[in-house]
Amino acid sequence: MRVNHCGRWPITQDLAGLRRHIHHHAQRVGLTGQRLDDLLIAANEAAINVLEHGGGSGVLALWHDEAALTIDVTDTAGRLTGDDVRRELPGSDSPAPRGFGLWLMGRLCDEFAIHQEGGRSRVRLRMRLNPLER
Amino acid sequence: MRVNHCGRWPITQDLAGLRRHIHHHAQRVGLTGQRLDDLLIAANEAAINVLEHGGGSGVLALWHDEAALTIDVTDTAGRLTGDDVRRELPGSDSPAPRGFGLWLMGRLCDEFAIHQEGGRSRVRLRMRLNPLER
Amino acid sequence: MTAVVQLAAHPDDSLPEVAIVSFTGELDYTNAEQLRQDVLGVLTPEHRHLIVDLSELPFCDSTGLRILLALRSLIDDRGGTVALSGLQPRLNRIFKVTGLFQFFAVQPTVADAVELLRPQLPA
Amino acid sequence: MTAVVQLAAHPDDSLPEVAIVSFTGELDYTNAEQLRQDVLGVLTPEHRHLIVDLSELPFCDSTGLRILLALRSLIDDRGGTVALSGLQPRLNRIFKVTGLFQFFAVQPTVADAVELLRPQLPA
Ligand SMILES: Nc1ncnc2c1ncn2[C@@H]1O[C@H](COP(=O)(O)OP(=O)(O)O)[C@@H](O)[C@H]1O
Ligand SMILES: Nc1ncnc2c1ncn2[C@@H]1O[C@H](COP(=O)(O)OP(=O)(O)O)[C@@H](O)[C@H]1O
Repeated sequence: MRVNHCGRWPITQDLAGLRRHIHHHAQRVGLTGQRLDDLLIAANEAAINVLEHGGGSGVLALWHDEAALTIDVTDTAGRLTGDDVRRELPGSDSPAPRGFGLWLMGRLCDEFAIHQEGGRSRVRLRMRLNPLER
Repeated sequence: MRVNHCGRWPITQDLAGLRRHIHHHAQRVGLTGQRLDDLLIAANEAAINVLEHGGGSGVLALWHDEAALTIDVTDTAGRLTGDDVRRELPGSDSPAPRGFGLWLMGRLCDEFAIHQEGGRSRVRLRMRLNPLER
Repeated sequence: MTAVVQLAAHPDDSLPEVAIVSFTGELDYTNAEQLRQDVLGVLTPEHRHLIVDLSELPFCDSTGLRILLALRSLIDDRGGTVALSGLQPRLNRIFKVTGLFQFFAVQPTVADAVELLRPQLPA
Repeated sequence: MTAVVQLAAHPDDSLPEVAIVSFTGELDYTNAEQLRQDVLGVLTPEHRHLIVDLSELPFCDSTGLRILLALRSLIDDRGGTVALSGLQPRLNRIFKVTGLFQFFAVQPTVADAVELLRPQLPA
């Protein structure tokens, strides 16, 4: 399957700009409505985690093939591991002010995987590109 | 928060009967539409895994409090571990005939957790009971 | 056991290359293998295409998906198409979330599925 | 940085116990702390209730939710209610999926939120 690299952007304080890029490319390959919103929310959570916990700098790459759109968010702390994809419900008793980010990535995306290597951690978020949704 | 135990049923070949129980109780506490369907699909996947891979016998328990409805599916093989909640996309290249069950549980439920203890594995599936959805 | 899924064949003499069947019941781990054998029992070597009417199938689990994928692979080897019609909301949901829509021709009704296949059929 | 979220206060002299504010922009990690301080700056000890109009807020991340929860906790200590109005689809989605709806009074418009609070206000 042909892979199409749409872009790589550094993660900076200009999160609004980053979201514009994601929105543009995701829409172009046919993601719309709630699934586009879900990807945007999840990718933003991955990006702010880089700023807050992940060493402060990193890169967001967006690519797709016919089956899926993929966003890879790589940080420079490398502390997130595969185990961090665990999915327990935050804040079902009292309103938990923390812990929504990773949970949202798992809840809103078709794939949520973390890969740790060479002092970096990479969060992978994926949405299927379902022909019927286009 | 008050916990309400709705029922415990052995997992047998009568999956249709088991689904009727789940449907009945989930609907009673306010789960409807797609979220009810999602829970039903996920709980059935957990139950068939008990029959196919999990020692052939087990129990499905359903309970709720004000915040969430919980289904616990416990098998007698005890081979599933916390790591099995990993969430990679099956069948995005060619149609994968296997590996949809665990993936669906994670994709369709608000919480998906596996707990291994004393020769048993327990799959926990949870849906929030959002007052606005009732 | 969950009740057996009833298979009905609806042959159309004007379309000898197309097997048209309907599934009635709830398709799951306990009855999927039986249904697979029943479908293989009605398929003949002439059938290059398969239309499955699912309008009376309110439930299908991952084992059921596996059966449909196996039928698709068989028909694929014959150069044909598997069309599904009448998906209820729960089936629509599981097909959509698993991405399996891309491997089947999904149509509202059997009649739509026949129209879809017609250009591929000998005149 | 993402542009600052603009805070506007809309005091209603007939409702001295209710702070009514609106947020305009995109609320995220980079501007949430500023907004929190801005809101605290307009809240006075008389304000027992808070209405936040979100109709011009197309985006809010988990940091933004945290700010709203902090405001809710402050108002909660005063025995009051935080009402949110005008949620756009993306905010509706994140509130629904996180279950936070249960901690706020969510209303279509500011006027609806005022009506909701009225029974709790001194005559
Ligand atoms: N990129 C990262 N690098 C290191 N630790 C991280 C990273 N992302 C998240 N974490 C850790 O995981 C925890 C949970 O993250 P998250 O679910 O996004 O919620 P929150 O950021 O509100 O704490 C964080 O508090 C942090 O300890
Ligand atoms: N209850 C269980 N006990 C032991 N192994 C299990 C259990 N459930 C699932 N597995 C293992 O995980 C694999 C993936 O399961 P699943 O995603 O449901 O797909 P499938 O059943 O189609 O293989 C199974 O093939 C099996 O090896």
